[in-house]
Amino acid sequence: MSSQFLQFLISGITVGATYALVGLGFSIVYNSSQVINFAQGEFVMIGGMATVFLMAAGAPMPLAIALAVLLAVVIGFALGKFAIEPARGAPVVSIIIITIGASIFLRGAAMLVWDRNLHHMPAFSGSDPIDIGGAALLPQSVWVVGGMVIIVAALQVFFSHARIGKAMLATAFNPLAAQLVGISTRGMLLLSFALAAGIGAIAGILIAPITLTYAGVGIMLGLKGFSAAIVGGLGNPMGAVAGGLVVGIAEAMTAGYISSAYKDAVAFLIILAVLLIRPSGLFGRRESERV
Amino acid sequence: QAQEPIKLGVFLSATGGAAFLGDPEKKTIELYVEKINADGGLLGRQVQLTIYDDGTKAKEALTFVKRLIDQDKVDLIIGGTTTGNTMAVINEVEQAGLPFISLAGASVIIDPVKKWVFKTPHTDRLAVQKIFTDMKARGLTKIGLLAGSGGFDKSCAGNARALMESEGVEILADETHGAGDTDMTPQLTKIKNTEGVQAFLYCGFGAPTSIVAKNYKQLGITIPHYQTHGSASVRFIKGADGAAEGVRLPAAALLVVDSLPDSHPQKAIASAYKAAYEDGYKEPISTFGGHAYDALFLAAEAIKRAGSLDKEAVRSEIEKTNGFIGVDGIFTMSPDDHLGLDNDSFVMVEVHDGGWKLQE
Amino acid sequence: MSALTVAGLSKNFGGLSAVSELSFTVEEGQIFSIIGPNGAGKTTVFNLITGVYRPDSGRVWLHGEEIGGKPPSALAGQGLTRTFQNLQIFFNMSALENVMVGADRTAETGFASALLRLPAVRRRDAGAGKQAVALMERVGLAAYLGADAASLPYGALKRLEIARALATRPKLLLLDEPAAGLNHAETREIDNLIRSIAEDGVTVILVEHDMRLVMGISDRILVLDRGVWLAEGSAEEVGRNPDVVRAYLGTEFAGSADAA
Amino acid sequence: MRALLAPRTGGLLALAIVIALLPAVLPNNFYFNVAILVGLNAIVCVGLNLLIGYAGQISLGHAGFFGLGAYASALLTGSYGWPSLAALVVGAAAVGALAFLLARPILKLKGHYLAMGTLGMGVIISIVLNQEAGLTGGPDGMPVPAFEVWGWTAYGERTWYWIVGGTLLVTTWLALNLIESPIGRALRAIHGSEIAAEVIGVKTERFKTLVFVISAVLASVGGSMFAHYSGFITPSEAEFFHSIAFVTMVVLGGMASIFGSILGAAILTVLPQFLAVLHDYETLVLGAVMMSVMIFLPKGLLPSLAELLRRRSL
Amino acid sequence: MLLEIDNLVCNYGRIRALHGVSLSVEEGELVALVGANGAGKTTLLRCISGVQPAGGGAIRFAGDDIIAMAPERRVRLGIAQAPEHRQVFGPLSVTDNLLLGGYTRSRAEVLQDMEKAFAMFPDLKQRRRQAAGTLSGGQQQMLAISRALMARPRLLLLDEPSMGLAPALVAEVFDAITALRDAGVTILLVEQNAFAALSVAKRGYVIETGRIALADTGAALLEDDSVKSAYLGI
Ligand SMILES: Nc1ncnc2c1ncn2[C@@H]1O[C@H](COP(=O)(O)OP(=O)(O)OP(=O)(O)O)[C@@H](O)[C@H]1O
Ligand SMILES: Nc1ncnc2c1ncn2[C@@H]1O[C@H](COP(=O)(O)OP(=O)(O)OP(=O)(O)O)[C@@H](O)[C@H]1O
Ligand SMILES: [Mg+2]
Ligand SMILES: [Mg+2]
Repeated sequence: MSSQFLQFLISGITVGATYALVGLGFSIVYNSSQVINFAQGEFVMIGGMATVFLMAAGAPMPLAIALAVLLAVVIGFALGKFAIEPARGAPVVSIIIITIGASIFLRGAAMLVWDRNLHHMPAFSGSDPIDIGGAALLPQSVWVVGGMVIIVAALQVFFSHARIGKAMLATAFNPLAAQLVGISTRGMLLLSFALAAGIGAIAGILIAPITLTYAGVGIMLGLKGFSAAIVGGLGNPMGAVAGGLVVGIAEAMTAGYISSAYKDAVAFLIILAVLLIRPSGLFGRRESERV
Repeated sequence: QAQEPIKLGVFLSATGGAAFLGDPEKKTIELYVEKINADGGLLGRQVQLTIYDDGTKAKEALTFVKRLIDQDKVDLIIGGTTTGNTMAVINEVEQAGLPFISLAGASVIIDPVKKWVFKTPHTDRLAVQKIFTDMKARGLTKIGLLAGSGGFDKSCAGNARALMESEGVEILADETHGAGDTDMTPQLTKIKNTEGVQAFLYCGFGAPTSIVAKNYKQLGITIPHYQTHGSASVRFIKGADGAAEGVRLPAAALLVVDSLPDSHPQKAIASAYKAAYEDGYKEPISTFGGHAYDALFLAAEAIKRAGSLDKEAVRSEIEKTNGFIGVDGIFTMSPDDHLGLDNDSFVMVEVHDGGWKLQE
Repeated sequence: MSALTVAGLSKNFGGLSAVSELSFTVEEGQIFSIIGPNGAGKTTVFNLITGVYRPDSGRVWLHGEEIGGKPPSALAGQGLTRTFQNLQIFFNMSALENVMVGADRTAETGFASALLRLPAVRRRDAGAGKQAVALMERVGLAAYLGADAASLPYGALKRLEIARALATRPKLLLLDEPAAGLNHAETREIDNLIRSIAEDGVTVILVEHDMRLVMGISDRILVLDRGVWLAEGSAEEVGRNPDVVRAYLGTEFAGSADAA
Repeated sequence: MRALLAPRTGGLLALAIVIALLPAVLPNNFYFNVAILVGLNAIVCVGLNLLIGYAGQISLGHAGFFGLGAYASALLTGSYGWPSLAALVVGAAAVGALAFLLARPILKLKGHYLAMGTLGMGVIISIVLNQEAGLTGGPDGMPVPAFEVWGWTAYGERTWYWIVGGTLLVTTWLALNLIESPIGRALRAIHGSEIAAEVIGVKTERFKTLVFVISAVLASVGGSMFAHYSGFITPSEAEFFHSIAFVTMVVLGGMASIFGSILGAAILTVLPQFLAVLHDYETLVLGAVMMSVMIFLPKGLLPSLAELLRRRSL
Repeated sequence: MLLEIDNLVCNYGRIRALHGVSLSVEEGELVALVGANGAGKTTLLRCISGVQPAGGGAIRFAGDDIIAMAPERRVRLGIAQAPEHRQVFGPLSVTDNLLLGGYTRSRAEVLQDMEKAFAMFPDLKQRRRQAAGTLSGGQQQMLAISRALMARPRLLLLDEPSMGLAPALVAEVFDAITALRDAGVTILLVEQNAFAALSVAKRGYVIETGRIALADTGAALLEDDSVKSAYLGI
C-alpha cells in the first residue's frame, strides 16, 4: 500500500517536473511581455529532435546537447526578432496568435528538415531502476527533477536579484516606463525569447529519454506546461514548479486511486478548483493595480 | 495517342495524432504509384495520384473526400488512416458510388458490409483473438489491460472486453492513459498489485508503446507482456531502450520476413516491399505501410481484371479478390467479407535481442 | 435626511490600517470635501463607499438605507456613482460612447428587444446619444464629440469621467481629484461645473488637493490623516485648525480659505 | 446612400448578396461543402467574437460547446429518435444552461487565467465525449441522422448551403443589433474597464454571463448543424485545437468586428484547401501565413484593412 | 545649448499634435512649459525621450542629433523623465522601482541616491517594500520623480510633478526642484500649476495647440496678461 503510494508519488513528481520545466518557459516570456508563447512546446521538441539527429550524425552527446540548445536559442531569438518584435503594441491576443502560427510553422519545419518518426535518446546514466522503499525510480527521473531544481533556482535568483531580471519584469508591467528608465525593451523581449527557448530545449533533452521525441511531442507537453505555469501563478518560476507538481501528482494519484480514464479530466478539475480559490494561481501576484 | 490517366484519390493522416500510421502509408503509396507508372501504368494508362493529408481530423477527411469525388473526380479512393476518419466519409463514398479501400483497423468499417467499402488491415479483433489464443496456449487466462485514449487503442480494448467471455479470458484490471502521457507507472502499479493477474496486454501505438515497456521493466513486473500490431515497428524496440525484450505481439508476416521460411507464400512479396521501402526512404518499414501497399495492389489487380474504370466493375472485381497475396496476408473477399483476411495471416512475434523473433 | 452616513468604517491592507474607525455624515445637497495628506485614505474611503472594496468593519447608509455589501452596479442604480483618481476610461470606445454607457441604464434594456432592435431600443439609443452629447458639451468636451477616447488628452479624460458619471443621473456623486492636471483656468471651469451639479440637487463628495477649489466650494470639509479622522468643519474652521495646517496644508496655504 | 454605406446595413446587404450570388460561381459540391463549413465556422465565430472581441473575455474552450451541440443532436435524434429541430433546440438550451452555470465561477478569472479556465472546461468536455464510448462511440465517432423537419429532409450540399447561409445572415443581423444596443455598449465597457462599468451601473457579472451563454449557444447550434450536415461526428470536434482554431479565426478576422469574424472563418477554412496541394509544406506555410497576417495587420484583417482604406481616401 | 528643438512635428496617426515646435534649454537652466489640456506638452516630452516618433524637425542634445535614437540610449546620454500619470512598475516594490530608475548606473551609486530620495519623501521609505501599484496617488507621484532622479540625469523632464500631491508636498516638490536646479541639474518642467512653475523657472514657454505661442523669462510671463488670464486664473 505505502510502496504503491510512493510509486504514484514518484510518477507524479517525475511527470510534474516535466511539466514544470516546460512551464518555466511560459513564465519567462510572460515576464518580459505578458505574452503566452504557445510555441514554447516546440522548443522542447527542437531540443530533443536536434540532439537525436546530431547524435545520429556522429556528434558525441555533450556536443549534440550544446548545439541543440544553441539552435533553440537562435530560433527563439529569431522568433522574437522577426515575429514578435514587429508586432509590438498589438493586442496581446494578436501576439498569442502569432505564437500559435509560429508553433505550427516550427512543427512543419521540423517534419520537413527531420522527419515524422519517433526517435529515442539513450538515458544519461543507464536505465536500471533505483529502489526506494519498494517503489522504482528511473535514473533519468532524477536528471529531470535535478535539472528542474537547478534551473528554477537560477531563475529565482535572476528575477528577484539580478537587475536585468527586474528589468525584464519592468518591461512586461510597463514598457513605456521601462524605456524611460533606459531599459531596452526590445533587448529584454529578445533575451526572454532566447532564454525561454534555451530552457525549453534543455527540458526537451532531459525528458527525451523518458518521453521519446518526435515532431509532435511539443503539443501536449506545451499544453500541460501552460497549465502548470497558470496554476502556479504566471511569471513566478516557483509557481511553475508548484503548478507542474500539482498537475503531475494529481494525474498520478487520480490514475492510481480514482480512474485512469478520467485522470486528465480530474487533473483539469483540480486546476479549475485551484483557480476558483486563488484566481491568480498558487504563487501568482495578487492584483496590484488599484483604482 | 495519350490516354486519360487513371485517377487515384488518397486521403491520409500524415500529420496529427495518427501521423505514425499515416506517414509510412503515404510514403508507400507514393513509392509504388511511381513504380507502377514507370512500369507502364495500368491498362496502359498512367496513374495520376491525388493525395491529401487530413491531419487526423474527421472533418478534414470528409472535406477531402468530397474534394476527391466532386473536384478531382477520382476513379477510386484509398485512405482513412483511422477508423474515425474512415467512418466519417463512408456515407459520402456510398452515395457517390465509387470503390473505397480503407487503411483503418476497426471491424465496424466492414461489419456490416457496405457496398463500396473495403479495407486491408487486420481488424484489431483479429489481433486480440490471436493474442488470446497465444495466452491460452501458455495457460494465461487472467489479464491486466492498459489502453491509450485514441481510436485504435479504445477499439482494441473494446474488442478485448467483448471477446473475453467467448475466449475464456478474464480482465482483472482495466486501465487507460491519456494522449501524450509520458509516464504509465501508476496504471502499471495498479495492475502489478492486482491479485491473480497472469499476463498483461497493452493496446496502443506510437511513443506510449515504448514508454509502457520501459515502465513495465522499471516496476520489475515479470508476467508475460503482450502488445498489439500497433507496436509492430522497430521504433518500438529502440524507443524502449532494451525494455522491450520478451514483449509479444501479433504482426503481419512482413515484420519477420527475414526469418520466414522460403516456402512461406508471402515471403517473396514481403521481402520485395521491405527492400523497396527501406531503400527508398532509408528508414525501417512498419506494418502500416503494408496496409497501403495491399490496398494499392488490390485495387490495381481489380482494375486490371475489370479491364476498365467502370466503377461498378472495379468494385465487383475487388469483391471477387481471391487468394491475393499481400503484405498483410492472403486476401479472399466475398460479398459478405470486405476484408478477406483470417487469423492465420497474423504471426506472433517476440522481441528478442533487439529484433523480432517468430513464435511457433 | 442625510445623503450618506458612515459609521466606524475600517480597512486594513496587510499590516497597514488605511482607514480606521471613520464616521461622518453628508447632508443632502451639500458639497462635502475630504482632504488629507497623500495616502491618508481618501480614495480608500471612496472605494469602500462604492462597494469596490469590502470594509473590514463599519456600516454605510445611503439616504437612510444601509448599503453594505452591495456591488457597485447596484449602488449606481440607487443613485451613487463616482469618478476615479486613476482614470478608468473605456479606451476601446469613442468618447461619446463612454458617456452613453452611463446614460444607457442597461439593466432596463430587454435582451430580446436589443437583439431585434425594436423601436423602443432605437428610441432609447437616440435618447442616450442626445443626452451624452449634451453632457459632453456641459463639461466642455464639445470639441471631442467624434473622437476616440484614446486620443483625448489627460485633462479632457478627467472631464469625460465626470460626464459619464453624470449620465447615470446620480443623487450622490463622488469626485476623486477632478482638478488634478488642470491649470487654474480649467480648474475654475470645474469649479463652476461642480457648483452647477450641486445646484441641480446632487450631493457631491469631493476629494481634491487644490485648496483654492476646495476652500471655495465646500459646504463642509473632513480632514483625514493616516486613515484617521483629524478634523471636520467649514472651510474656515478647517483652515485655521493647527493640526490640519501641520499635517496637511503646510504653512503656505494656511488660511488660504480667506484668499479664495 | 450614406445609410447603405454604414457598416451595419451595407455590410449586411453585402453579405446577403454574396450568399445569394455565390452558388452561381461554385463549380461543384466540393466548393459548396467548403462554403458550408465557412458558414458554420462563421456562426460560431460571430458568437465568440461577442465574447472575446467585444466583452474582452477570452475562451479557449468553445469547441467543447460545439462538440456538445453536435453530440446532443446526434444522440437525441440517432439514439432516441427525437425530431431534429427539437434536438437542436434542446441541445442548445442545455449547452446554454451549462454555460450559465459555468459562467459565474469561470468568468471571475481574468486574462490568461480565464483562458486556462475555459481551456480546462473544454478539455474536460472532450475527455467525457472520448471516454463515454457507450454513448458517443468514443474516438471512432458516431453517425448522425439527416436533418428532418415536418417530413422534409435536408439533404445535399445545395440545400445545406441555403440553410447555413440563412442562419449566418440572421445570426449576423442579430449580433449587429446586439452590439449597437445598450447591451453591446455595456459589453465593450466591460472590456474597457470592469470597475468603471460597475460604478456607472453595468451589472458586469450579468452581462458577462449573458454573452458567455450567447456564444455557447451559437457554438452549440453550429455544432448541431455540422453534425446533421456531415452525418458523422467524432470527439475531435470538441478538442482543444478546434477551440484554438475558432479563436484564431476571430482574432485573424479582427476583434470586435462581426464581419471580421466571417472573413476570418472564411480565410482559415479555405486556406488549408489551397495549401493541401503543397503537401509536406502545408503546415509550414499555414503557420507562416498566420504569423504574417498578424504581424502586418495586428488588429486583424478587417479592422486593419478598413484603417488602410480610410487613410488612403484621405 | 544642452537641448535644442527645431521645428519639431509629431503626429498620432492622422492627428497632428505638434506643428513645428522650436525650443531650447541651456545647461543648468530650469525651463517651464505651460499650456492648456491637450496643447501638446506631454507629446513634446515623449518626443524628447524618444518614446514617440517625431514626424519631422530636429532634436539636438549636447550638439548631437538624437531624433532617431532609441529611447534607452537617450537615457544613457542623460535624459530622464518622470512621466505624466506616474507610470510606476505596479507589481514591483518601491525599492525595485528606484533601482530600475538607475538602470544605466552602478548599483552602489543608485543605493546612495536612494537614501537621498527617501530623505526627501519619507513616506516612500516607510513603504519601501510595498508594491508600487498599491501606493496612493500622491505616493506614486513621489516615486515617479524619485525614480527619474536615480538616473542622475543631465536633463530632467518632469511632466506635471505636482499633480495629485498634497499642498504641503507640492511646496516640498518645488523646493526639491529648485534644489536640483541649484545643484546644476538642467530641468524642463511641464506644469499646470503655472504660477509655481514660472516662479521657479528662469525661462518659460507657453504652448497652444501644438505651437509655441510665447517665450520669455519666467518672471515676464508671470506678468503677461494673456498668461495671467489663461493659466493663472487671475
Ligand atoms: N490595494 C491596496 N493594497 C495595499 N495598500 C493599499 C491598497 N490601497 C491603498 N493602500 C494604501 O492605503 C493608504 C491609503 O491610500 P489611498 O489611496 O486611500 O490614499 P489617498 O488619501 O487617496 O492618497 P492620495 O491623495 O495620494 O491619492 C496608502 O498608504 C496606500 O498605500
Ligand atoms: N494616443 C493618442 N492618439 C491620438 N491623439 C493623441 C494621443 N495622445 C495625445 N493625442 C492628442 O495630441 C494632443 C496633445 O496631447 P498631449 O497629451 O500632448 O497634451 P498635454 O498638453 O500634455 O495635455 P494635458 O495637460 O491634458 O496633459 C491632444 O489633442 C490629444 O488629443
Ligand atoms: Mg487618492
Ligand atoms: Mg499631458
